[in-house]
Amino acid sequence: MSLLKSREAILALAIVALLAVIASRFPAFITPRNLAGVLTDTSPLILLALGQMAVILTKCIDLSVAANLALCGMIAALMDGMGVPLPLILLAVIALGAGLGAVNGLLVWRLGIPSIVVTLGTMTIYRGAIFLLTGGAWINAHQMSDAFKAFPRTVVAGLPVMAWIAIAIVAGFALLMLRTPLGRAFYAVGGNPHAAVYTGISVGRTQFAAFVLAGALAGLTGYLWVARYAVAYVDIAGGFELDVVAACVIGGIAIAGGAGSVVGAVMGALFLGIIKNALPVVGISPFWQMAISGSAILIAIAFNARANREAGRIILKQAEHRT
Amino acid sequence: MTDATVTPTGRQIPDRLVSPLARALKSWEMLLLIVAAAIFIANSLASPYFLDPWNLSDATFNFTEKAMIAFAMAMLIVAGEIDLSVGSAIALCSTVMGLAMAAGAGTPVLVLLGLGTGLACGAFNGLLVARFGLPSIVVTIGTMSLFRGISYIVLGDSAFTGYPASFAWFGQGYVFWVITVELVIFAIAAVIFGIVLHRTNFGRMVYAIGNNATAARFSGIRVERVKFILFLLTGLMSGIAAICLTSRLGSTRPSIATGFELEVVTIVVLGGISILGGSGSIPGVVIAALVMGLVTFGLGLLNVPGIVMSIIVGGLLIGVIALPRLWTMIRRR
Amino acid sequence: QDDMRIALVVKALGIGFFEAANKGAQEAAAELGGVEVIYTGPTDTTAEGQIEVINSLIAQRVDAIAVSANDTDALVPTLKKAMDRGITVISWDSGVAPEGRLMQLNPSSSPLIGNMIIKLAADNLPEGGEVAVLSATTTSTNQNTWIEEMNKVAGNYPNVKVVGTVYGDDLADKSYREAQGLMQTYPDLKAIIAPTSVGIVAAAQAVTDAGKVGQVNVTGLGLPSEMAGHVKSGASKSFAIWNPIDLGYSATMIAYHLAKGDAKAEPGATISIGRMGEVTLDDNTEAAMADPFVYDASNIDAFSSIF
Amino acid sequence: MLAETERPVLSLRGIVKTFPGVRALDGVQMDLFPGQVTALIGENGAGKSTIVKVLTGIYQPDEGQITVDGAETQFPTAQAAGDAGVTAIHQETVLFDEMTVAENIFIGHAPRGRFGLIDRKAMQDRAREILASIGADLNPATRLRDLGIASKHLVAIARALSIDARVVIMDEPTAALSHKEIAELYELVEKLKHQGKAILFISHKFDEIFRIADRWTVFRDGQFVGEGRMAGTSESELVKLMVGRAVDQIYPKRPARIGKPALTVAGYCHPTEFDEITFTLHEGEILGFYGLVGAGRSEVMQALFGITQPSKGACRIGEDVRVIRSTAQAVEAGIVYVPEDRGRQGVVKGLPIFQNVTLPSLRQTSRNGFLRLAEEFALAREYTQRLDLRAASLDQDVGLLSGGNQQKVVIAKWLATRPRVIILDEPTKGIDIGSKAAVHDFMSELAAQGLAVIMVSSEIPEVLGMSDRVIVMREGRIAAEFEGEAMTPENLVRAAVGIGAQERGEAA
Ligand SMILES: Nc1ncnc2c1ncn2[C@@H]1O[C@H](COP(=O)(O)OP(=O)(O)OP(=O)(O)O)[C@@H](O)[C@H]1O
Ligand SMILES: Nc1ncnc2c1ncn2[C@@H]1O[C@H](COP(=O)(O)OP(=O)(O)OP(=O)(O)O)[C@@H](O)[C@H]1O
Ligand SMILES: [Mg+2]
Ligand SMILES: [Mg+2]
Repeated sequence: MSLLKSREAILALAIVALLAVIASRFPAFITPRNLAGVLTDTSPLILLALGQMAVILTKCIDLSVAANLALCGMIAALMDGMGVPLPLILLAVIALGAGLGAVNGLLVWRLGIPSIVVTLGTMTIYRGAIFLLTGGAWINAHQMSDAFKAFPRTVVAGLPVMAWIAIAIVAGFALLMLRTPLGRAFYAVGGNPHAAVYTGISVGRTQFAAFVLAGALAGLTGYLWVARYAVAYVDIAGGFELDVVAACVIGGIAIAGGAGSVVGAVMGALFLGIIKNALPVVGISPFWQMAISGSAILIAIAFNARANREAGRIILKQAEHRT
Repeated sequence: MTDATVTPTGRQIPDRLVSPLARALKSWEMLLLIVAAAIFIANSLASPYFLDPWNLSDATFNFTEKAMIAFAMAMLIVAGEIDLSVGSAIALCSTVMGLAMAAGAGTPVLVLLGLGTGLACGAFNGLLVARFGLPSIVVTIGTMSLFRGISYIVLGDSAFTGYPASFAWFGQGYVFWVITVELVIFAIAAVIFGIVLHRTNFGRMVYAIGNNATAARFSGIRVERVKFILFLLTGLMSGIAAICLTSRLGSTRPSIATGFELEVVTIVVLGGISILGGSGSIPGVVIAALVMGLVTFGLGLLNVPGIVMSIIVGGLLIGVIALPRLWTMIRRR
Repeated sequence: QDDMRIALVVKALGIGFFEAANKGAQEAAAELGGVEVIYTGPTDTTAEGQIEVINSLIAQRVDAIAVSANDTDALVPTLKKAMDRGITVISWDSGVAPEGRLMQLNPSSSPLIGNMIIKLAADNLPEGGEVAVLSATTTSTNQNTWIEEMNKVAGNYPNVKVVGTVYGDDLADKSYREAQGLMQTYPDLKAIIAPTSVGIVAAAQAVTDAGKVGQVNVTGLGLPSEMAGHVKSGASKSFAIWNPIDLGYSATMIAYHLAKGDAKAEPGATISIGRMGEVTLDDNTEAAMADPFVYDASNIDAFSSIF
Repeated sequence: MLAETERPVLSLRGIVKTFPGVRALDGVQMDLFPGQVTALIGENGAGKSTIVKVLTGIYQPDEGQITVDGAETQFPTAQAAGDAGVTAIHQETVLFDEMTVAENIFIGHAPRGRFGLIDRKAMQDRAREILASIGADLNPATRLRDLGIASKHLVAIARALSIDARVVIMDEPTAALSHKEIAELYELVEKLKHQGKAILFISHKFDEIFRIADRWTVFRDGQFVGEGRMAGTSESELVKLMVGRAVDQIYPKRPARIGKPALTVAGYCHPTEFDEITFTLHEGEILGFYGLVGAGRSEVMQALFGITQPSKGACRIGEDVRVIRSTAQAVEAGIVYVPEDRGRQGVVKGLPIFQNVTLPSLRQTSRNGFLRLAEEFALAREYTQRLDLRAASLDQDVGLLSGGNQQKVVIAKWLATRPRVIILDEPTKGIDIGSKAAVHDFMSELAAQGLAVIMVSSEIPEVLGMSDRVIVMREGRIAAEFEGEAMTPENLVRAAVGIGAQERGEAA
């Protein structure tokens, strides 16, 4: 418990320190208005990181989330073009995303193919499907209805709907992870798959559920992304899957499964989001961006590993008192 | 020890129940070979341009550089680790070579620097993974950004061009008739890695570590050292690939070799190396590289867009792995 | 099957600009007769992807390749090989180094474009102010040239102060974020110049979302169909572009004549480009097709349905 | 007769279960009666754990019937078995390190509160009750990874009891427990009996079987051999049924010719694990290490083997002072270690038997770093045969062997390196009586040939039967050392639990 706390405390400190450094060069960055903007910008990353967290907890990885997002986003834009009302589009993308996740999940569950292989394959297939669907054509702002574009940016109580959606889902996820059998099953399956079978939890079915969840979130994010940036094409969110995994890792989700928290995943996403947002603002040459975020990832991993290091067993009485 | 009989001598246990040949015939490599042959035949039927030695020779560029790295990656994955930074390591190697070239270095220096930078990248990953015990998949996601990021810092929006003419040999030269230099490097690498993984003590240790690293350590194997060497090897192969690719493109930009890592991993997995570590073979990887080359070239001749090819490669990856499992599932019903 | 096969190789499939160019190429093919246009390209804007495509075109022994390059230099060895095997190679839009092609067709002349983009910004800033540039990738040849040319003539617009250049990599979301960054970094920013069709749309969207329509004007190079909404909303007062249909048409025409052998690519030569008239090659064997054309609220509707 | 009037709660008939290449169960039968303890006995690999897994829905039998209260049923999942009232303490601890004790007890059947959400408070309270009922002094909110192996086992027992069961299965439940906890377990079994539960008790320890069981069932090589009431059988009869022959001597200790010091350890310290470990081991000697489970014996041995480094201290191997920083250096110096956790630390599952055996000896079997398969097979054949390994072929995956046979592979692996000092950590834990005798005999033989042997064991008869000298550890320190006449069960236990510390007891 104390380890968990300290891991998240370190990350929270890092975020505060990061903000302080940025603020020292560019005070306007930490105005509430701008921070709200950063939160909104980071919402897709937060949503996907939560889904990815469920998957990683079960000892899997989903490299297809960004492609899933792009495909669902494109479908959303196409549906909008056909005049489908927005609520229906939302339902459709969530269902489609869940369906694409289910394909991953089924291949992992029923055929026992390692998730990294499955999602490496479906990643290209889902993205390719967008190309087949559209011949590669873009859908631009002027081809989208105003209602479609306006929904995520409508401001409610000072924050855009997009940020509210992220906040609501974070809360829902926390409840799911801590207080429902499914949430606990994610931890159990990743923590000790062997033991999970003995307690009547089906490893495959739980992994399947994680993929469906991640897929549904990717579908929802697909719509949000396309509506927010007002463009849909084959390559949107290209390479985003690595950012998502990085966010989870920075947030202390153990890549070997079974350990990690919702708070961690969200903070990991925020950490990356702040870096990405701040660099152009602080005026650091764009050519430095990549190296800086790479170093940030490495430092975060090193910190997590330190916080996580297995202390030797405590046998000596005198050692016990010291801890 | 003396050979005094201790316990009542046990029953005789046979060495093998299945002969190595019979095992090979039922292996993954055999399946891949059949797939490769089928694609070859399909290609020659589909396009009149396919069976042309020069065209086939050109086609090898689609996979040689990736496959070189795939051999080292295969060993790394057998040992239960992975390196996603290879594409970025290429960019960094190429950038360092470009810097040296701009400073007037000749081809031998460029080659040495390319190899050296590759080794340094590998050593950095190896240090973080083997020495500090960090998980390789996330370490190399980090170094993936870091290595390419350094190239961007150095190059910005400019490019290095004007490599010496003699440097062009690696990526554009021919050794004999249509046999390219790259193809020869690929073949030599295949043989060396095949021998190292399958015929040496080192290779055996790699398998042991991949199956159970703890037990391997408890058996007196220097697990960290082996892993470190594997990362070094992967870095070295990235360096060689960087030399070939830079020479072939005749220029260096920081975006060079973007996305290589996933294609390399795809070749390795298609080649039957278990992503969970502990099993797979180099011949499998060789055939998988050929399959990938044949598929992309064949579809290219039909002007199929690259993304459609990648759908097919993705489908092939899942299909080739899924089919045998589906088959046993159905048979068990 | 004695058709002449001309391959139109683009930076990446699916970009509206190149789809329009393909329309022009098909038009030229129909006009010439006996010409088959192979429209192809990688799916992401990488040099390696284009090399694979070109290798398969060489293998198919096409008659001519007209390429809009993702990288000035990286394509050269492959294109040289193509020329060695008797294929006519020209570049258009985004060029390759002279040794990799017979000639380069610029949509317009780079100095004209460089001048045009800053002029568009200046025209809407009577009392001057800060402007910033949102470019595509750091490696795109044409963007870099235009920005260079723009900086050369910046002295002619003393009121306008170019405060910085950022790169959106021709990715909608990155461009959007970079545009946001610009507005935060330079609170007094008056205009964003985006000489890329992806960047200009993203920047206009970012300005709209930031509630700065009327304060920050977005201009540069874009497609009328994609910009129509933003011109109407006022986020962009005007922007320029050449007609990509004409560009594809002209590139195909030139490739045809060179491959046929009834024109030669050497300095000073003139080549007929059908309904577009003719072009004259300069000392670098480059040619400019036409002046860029300015779109604003008065004419946007007429063009937004075309490309 | 009584048996006619009793009806079994659960009975099995004609159960067959095959794995690739192994027929683990071959038409076995078994009956469990309410309020009675049935002991299931058999050699390693007889199929005992497999039948447990069939009964708990983890494996599906290929053939055969399971009847509960006379009605035929099936257990497609572990959940289904639990619902039918069957619960088990499995041989391996199957728990979740990252979860709390309470969560481990209730995962899969947690009490629910509003909206179907897990009611954490109710869960903690009930966990506390159950733990108290088995005399385990554990906080339900601690994370499992912070517990020792014995406590973990208690959690596993609590978990089994949290399900309201009619059939309780215990697969070698005492293997990891100390005396005190074993005594508590016996009490628990009595209590369960009185509640009318049917208990299946699997053990290799005959003393405990005779103490608590009412009936017995014997399997041999996956087949049913016989069953009956405990009253009226003898140990030797059961052993004969089990092994198929009589085993006369379990502790064939030969007189030792103690030679020169082989290993001298001086003042080994570690920040948390052990303190001031000093002893000398001689050629030809078997040195027993006794202590309660968790006393830190394994940690000391692993430090000697280079897995961990001592913070202070030195060791001398033969005449030379050596610093051992890695297992590779230990092996080079001639110290080898047969670990306690053989599945994780002993064998490399996924590699064939012969490759497991030659793994530390590759230098001998290869030439210039290149493998020579013929040499490897020869070496593996020699040592596996000596240890009477049971396997289909030498290129069979070692993971397919039963626990006892895997242990033999690990021992063979080390003997093939021709070591000077061999450390055996619980060498016969979970090993059947026949193989146990073989391992003991072999150990004796090795010592007679001049090898220095350290044997860590928690079984007093084994320690006393095999050792020339015994060191007792308690809480990371050496509590006492006994030799000759002083080696009595009472002395060992007193030193281990810390009553009347004598000799070198108060080192701290
Ligand atoms: N999953 C499996 N795959 C293949 N073979 C197995 C598997 N599980 C058990 N076996 C084999 O089935 C047989 C019975 O094993 P089981 O674990 O039931 O023995 P056991 O009686 O519990 O032995 P021990 O006393 O060593 O615990 C052994 O030969 C074992 O190798
Ligand atoms: N809490 C724990 N977490 C992880 N592994 C443990 C834990 N407790 C014990 N182990 C491991 O399980 C095995 C058995 O531990 P055990 O309780 O027997 O302690 P030990 O130090 O081996 O004591 P001894 O050998 O004196 O019985 C050892 O390999 C030990 O490292
Ligand atoms: Mg067992
Ligand atoms: Mg122990």
